[in-house]
Amino acid sequence: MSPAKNTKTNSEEYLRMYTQMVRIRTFEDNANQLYLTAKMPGLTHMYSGEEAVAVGICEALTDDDKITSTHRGHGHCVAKGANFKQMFCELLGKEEGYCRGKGGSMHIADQSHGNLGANAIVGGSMGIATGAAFTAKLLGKDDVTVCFFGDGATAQGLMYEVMNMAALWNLPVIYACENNGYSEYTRTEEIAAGSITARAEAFGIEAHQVDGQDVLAVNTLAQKLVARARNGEGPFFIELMTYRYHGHHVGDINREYYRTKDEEKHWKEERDPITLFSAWLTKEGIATSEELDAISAGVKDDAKTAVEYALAAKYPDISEVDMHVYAPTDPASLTVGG
Amino acid sequence: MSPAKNTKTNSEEYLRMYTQMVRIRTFEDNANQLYLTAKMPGLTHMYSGEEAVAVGICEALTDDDKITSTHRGHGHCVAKGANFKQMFCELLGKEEGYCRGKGGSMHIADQSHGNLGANAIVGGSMGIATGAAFTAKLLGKDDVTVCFFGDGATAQGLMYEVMNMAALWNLPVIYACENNGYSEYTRTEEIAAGSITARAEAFGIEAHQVDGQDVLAVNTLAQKLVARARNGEGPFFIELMTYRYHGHHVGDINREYYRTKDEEKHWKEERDPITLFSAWLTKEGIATSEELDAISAGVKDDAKTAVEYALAAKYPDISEVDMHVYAPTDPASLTVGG
Amino acid sequence: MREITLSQAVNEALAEEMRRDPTTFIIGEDVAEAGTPFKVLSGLVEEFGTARVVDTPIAEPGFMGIAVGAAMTGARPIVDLMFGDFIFLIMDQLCNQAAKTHYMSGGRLSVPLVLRTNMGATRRSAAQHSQSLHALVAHIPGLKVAMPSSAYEAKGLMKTAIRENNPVVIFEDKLMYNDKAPVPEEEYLIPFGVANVLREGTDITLIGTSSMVQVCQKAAEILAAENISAEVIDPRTIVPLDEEGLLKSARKTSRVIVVDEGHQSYGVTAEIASRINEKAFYYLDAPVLRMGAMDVPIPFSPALEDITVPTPEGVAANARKLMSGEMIHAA
Amino acid sequence: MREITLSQAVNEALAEEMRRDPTTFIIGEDVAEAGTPFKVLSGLVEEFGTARVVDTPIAEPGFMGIAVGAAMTGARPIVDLMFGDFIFLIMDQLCNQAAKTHYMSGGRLSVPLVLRTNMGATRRSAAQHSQSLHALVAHIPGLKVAMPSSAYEAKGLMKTAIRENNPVVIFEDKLMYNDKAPVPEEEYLIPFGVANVLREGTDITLIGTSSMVQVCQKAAEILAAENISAEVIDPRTIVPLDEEGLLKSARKTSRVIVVDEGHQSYGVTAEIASRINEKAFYYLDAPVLRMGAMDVPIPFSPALEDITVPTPEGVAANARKLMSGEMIHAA
Ligand SMILES: Cc1ncc(C[n+]2csc(CCOP(=O)(O)OP(=O)(O)O)c2C)c(N)n1
Ligand SMILES: Cc1ncc(C[n+]2csc(CCOP(=O)(O)OP(=O)(O)O)c2C)c(N)n1
Ligand SMILES: [Mg+2]
Ligand SMILES: [Mg+2]
Repeated sequence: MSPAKNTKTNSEEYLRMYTQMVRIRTFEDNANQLYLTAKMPGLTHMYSGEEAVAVGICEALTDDDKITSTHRGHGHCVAKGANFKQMFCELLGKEEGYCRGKGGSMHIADQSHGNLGANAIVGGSMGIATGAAFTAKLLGKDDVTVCFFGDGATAQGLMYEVMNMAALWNLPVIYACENNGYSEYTRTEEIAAGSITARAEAFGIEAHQVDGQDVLAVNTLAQKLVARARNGEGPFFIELMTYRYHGHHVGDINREYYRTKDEEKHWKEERDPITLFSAWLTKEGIATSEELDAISAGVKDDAKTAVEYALAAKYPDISEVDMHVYAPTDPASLTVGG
Repeated sequence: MSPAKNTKTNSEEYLRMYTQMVRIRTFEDNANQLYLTAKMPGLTHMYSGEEAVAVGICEALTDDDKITSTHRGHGHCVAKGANFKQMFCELLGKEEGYCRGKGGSMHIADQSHGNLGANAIVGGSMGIATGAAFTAKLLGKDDVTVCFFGDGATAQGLMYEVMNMAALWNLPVIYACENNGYSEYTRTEEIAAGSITARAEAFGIEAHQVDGQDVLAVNTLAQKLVARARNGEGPFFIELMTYRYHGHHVGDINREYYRTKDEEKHWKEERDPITLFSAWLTKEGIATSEELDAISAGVKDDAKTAVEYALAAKYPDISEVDMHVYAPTDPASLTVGG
Repeated sequence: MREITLSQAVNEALAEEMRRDPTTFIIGEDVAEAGTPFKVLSGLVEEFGTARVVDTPIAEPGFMGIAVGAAMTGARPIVDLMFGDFIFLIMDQLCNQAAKTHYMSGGRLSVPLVLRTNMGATRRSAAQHSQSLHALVAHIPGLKVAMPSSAYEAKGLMKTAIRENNPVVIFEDKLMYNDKAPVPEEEYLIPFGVANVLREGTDITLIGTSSMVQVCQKAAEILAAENISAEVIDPRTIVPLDEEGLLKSARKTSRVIVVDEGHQSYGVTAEIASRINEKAFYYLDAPVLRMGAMDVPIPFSPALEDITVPTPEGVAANARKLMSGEMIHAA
Repeated sequence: MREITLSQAVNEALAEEMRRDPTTFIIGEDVAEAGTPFKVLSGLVEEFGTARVVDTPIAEPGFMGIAVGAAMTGARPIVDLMFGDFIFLIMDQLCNQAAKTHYMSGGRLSVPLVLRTNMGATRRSAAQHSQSLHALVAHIPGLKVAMPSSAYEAKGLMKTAIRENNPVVIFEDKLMYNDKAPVPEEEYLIPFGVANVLREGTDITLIGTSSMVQVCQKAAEILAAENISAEVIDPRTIVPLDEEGLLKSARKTSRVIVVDEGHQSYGVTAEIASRINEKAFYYLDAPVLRMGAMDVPIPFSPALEDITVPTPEGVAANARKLMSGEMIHAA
């Protein structure tokens, strides 16, 4: 691992990144537990193993910067600043959730931090992210949008349509492809011909490949590209090589028919982004392992409290069912001169 | 111009190519005239100027090989072997048309020669062409499919979706991009970022750029790629640099706001595929200019007869209006053991 | 009052609203210098520049998606979809994304967006350029759907659409672009969900959408000559639908024909007819009749195309049947 | 008779037809080794190999387009669309291409293709994985639409669909995959356009599609206990629709409720209700009632989701209203 900046002066940032990664892992462990104990409705897709991607990138963003997320979206949501209580409430369909329980895991959004939402249509948010960048350019704002998506989503034609326009119009958008080696139960090689980065380059978009388990490498690259995109040099494309520890979704338990236990073991033991980063932090003397443990313990407590809160929280009233189908329009604005 | 084969032994092929190019030009001149004299219903898109593309490629195909065509489809239809009478009948909405008058210019198809049809959705036939190639592979047939489309169609995401699958599955399909510099009233540079051939290459597809006004260059390349595709080495991509003489459609008369008269003049006078080829044919001694003139005259007569025939032909009976919504299914096949 | 074409009316509405709100922009194919193939947008790029009148590549799903994202982040896109038939290409962005975002986010995100597109057959444009697909979007909660029936309507409905905080789809009839109607110089807006009674009558109600309003008007004239008094109503927006307005007329006349240019089966006439049947049943002297386009892809041949859509004569003939009680024997 | 699940029934139908016709193949995401997330296709790749059970990238428009082209050139594709909600992505290939090719070519080309997909809410899958979108495709001429209501139906309709020379869309209810029903070992096919009377009755007709057939059956049981005799009918295919079969029952009972899981407005219930109103008007004692899903995007929260779809109790309550003449006052 090579640091982005002077290790001494940036220790706060590093510890924040560490904390955020631990928060994601802890959130997921709790979500998985809720599923296994049948307390969570529906299904969900775990982000564990990919923490360095979301954190490395989102730590390079401000609250005004936007992201779009995916079906595997908890990591992005946490990394972009969401709190556990509202997140767990959403996962459980409770009124205090980020979307008042109407969205659930696959549609969780957090507008206050610029998270435009998870999306249950693979590739479905590529236009949205590009459009957010379009707004910035149109209105002369300097925010940057990051579009997260998986290797599987690169098969969707929409990506090429919007990359073409982003390139033609120099939009401040960064396409972040989380290549975790699989889409559902299929290896990436079987569904992606040629080279993913070359596809972006063919549209004249500068593309990078980076180790998605190395939070510093991800963050260093992200810092640079975000600054350049803010400066009108976008769009950019990043392929982040990573791995998901769990099945495609929480119910995908017997998965040896598509990937070996050895492979999973290798990634967990040799390539875990949190373990790698904690080793670096202690080696560099930024924190002791006791200090890191204390961070983890604090996060665990937070999560426990949030889960308990969410389990006890109330469901939306049934009168909410037909609320929010349409947004209100101020009647005054619909009048002459209004 | 450089010949594909020994000029002497192939003179028949050359003259056939020449004739086919003249047939397309003549067909278009007549179609335009029908429009201008208000004898043709609706609109139509002229292929004049691009003849070497359709002919150079289709002359490398057999009747079993398939093509898919575009809104600018008369050229492909003639080049793939269609006759004038059925074509003009179709353009005029007559019962004897290739589609019984139901399709018209934008949907003309000629199944007997493997033309799966023009398409009024830009890019809409890319899946169809790839699917035709899929059938060949599935059923162990050795036919090849050529997918014609314009530079504008490269903006459609569908293209990238099917190129990916064609590459993964080695399908015998050739994507033929007719880059005539414009999509409707917009220059290609304004709507295509990066490089068109690089986009195909990024999917691992071998891509070529060729002068679309040089029928021999097109045909030589097509012969090679068709043979290789037949041999399981596909897919391939060709970008053919060409030009349309008329407006986007027959009604697009005042077009100086998007392209200059000088530019049109340059292409017509210096780069006309028929003029270039006739010069080569006479220079090589394959035909005298009188012989070529005789060919043109014959084609003109054909066209005149066909137009007259079509004008006099009858419309489909109104009882046809709800015929062909559904194809019949043999009732016997819908029974047990059927 | 001055008369302008539907095309000019739309152009004026866009120009006025773009002047009013700097976050609005137009996006689509050949919308700038070319002003679209129908020339509806001529002059707008000159006034608002290419940053706000944005030519795109031929990538409908892509620019629709961009519009959704722009709408979610503070802009007000007006998407130009060259032919209504291309709506099939953007259904995911329109129906899975734009329509649902406000609801899925519990009201925290919204998508103020207008999709301008067209409909209408008999232009010899064949099956992929002649469809009237408004029933499809009307079925999707979260979308509003407007169907202007004249230049006046087109301007007023467009202005409301642009100010709406929701995704609105406007279907203009492409055969009406050159039709003129009186349009005031002064600003006006037409509210959504308020049907317009174009002609009062007592014997039968003719409900028409878009250009079928003119068809109904002509049918009413034919019928008037036969002493049948037809009321003609234009719902203006099919979502929201002015159910009360339609019911009121149905209860008054007790006979109704619904005319729409979409395919008849599983189309707009079914919804309107069944709401009236359900809620005005005991007032009806005869079943509500429906007239949509034939359930066939639109044929190219003029000989066939013309018989696929409702005509004034056809509406009048059905009205006579309803008046004469002929349906009793049919049913 | 042996009982098997709907999932097994579909699997058997596919296996039998793939044995019968070597030009058939399955194409879609994770259809091979994974046998789809719903495991409906388990075992097929082992028998037919990866050349005929084809895993695709996540590119619905792309593989749908490939299927159309394959169908036009002598193969019989069975397209697997993982969730019915994704139909929005393939509408162009399905509705502009597959549905129209036979007609546009004057009968010279045809597209024998099956699109297998699903529908149904209350699985806590939220707005983009819970829709029942069959009304949209039913509106497009050239497509046939089947809606199996049990394992028996699923097998018989699937076999017919595969032998059809037209594009057929089959919507399976994803909540019914594990529901068992008696299914004969012997081969059988269920013809399209022939409604199935599941229960005879004299007081009221309950027309249900897909899983709403069970809802109607349960409602009929509730009503039977109250001495209301309900007839339950399953149209099986909504295109073609067995209009005569439905009218016959409506004329007999003179009261009808139509129940469907698509959104109510501009949905399937509207078409069926208005055909009955139109053609059995003088036999009806009360307006045809419609019950669809609420006109809202499907919410995730279990507290909300469950109330969006029709239930047996709701159907029974409406039936009581119709029987008691309560509608007279409402209308
Ligand atoms: C349009 C669409 N097609 C298919 C699916 C079903 N699906 C959900 S996740 C997924 C795999 C996505 O793979 P990838 O993009 O690599 O993301 P990952 O799950 O690996 O993070 C699929 C096929 C979907 N939700 N949307
Ligand atoms: C999906 C779709 N979008 C837009 C159009 C309108 N349109 C017809 S032809 C055309 C331009 C096509 O350009 P190109 O592919 O370069 O073909 P060319 O006309 O130059 O031969 C457009 C935009 C269409 N028919 N289909
Ligand atoms: Mg992946
Ligand atoms: Mg072009």
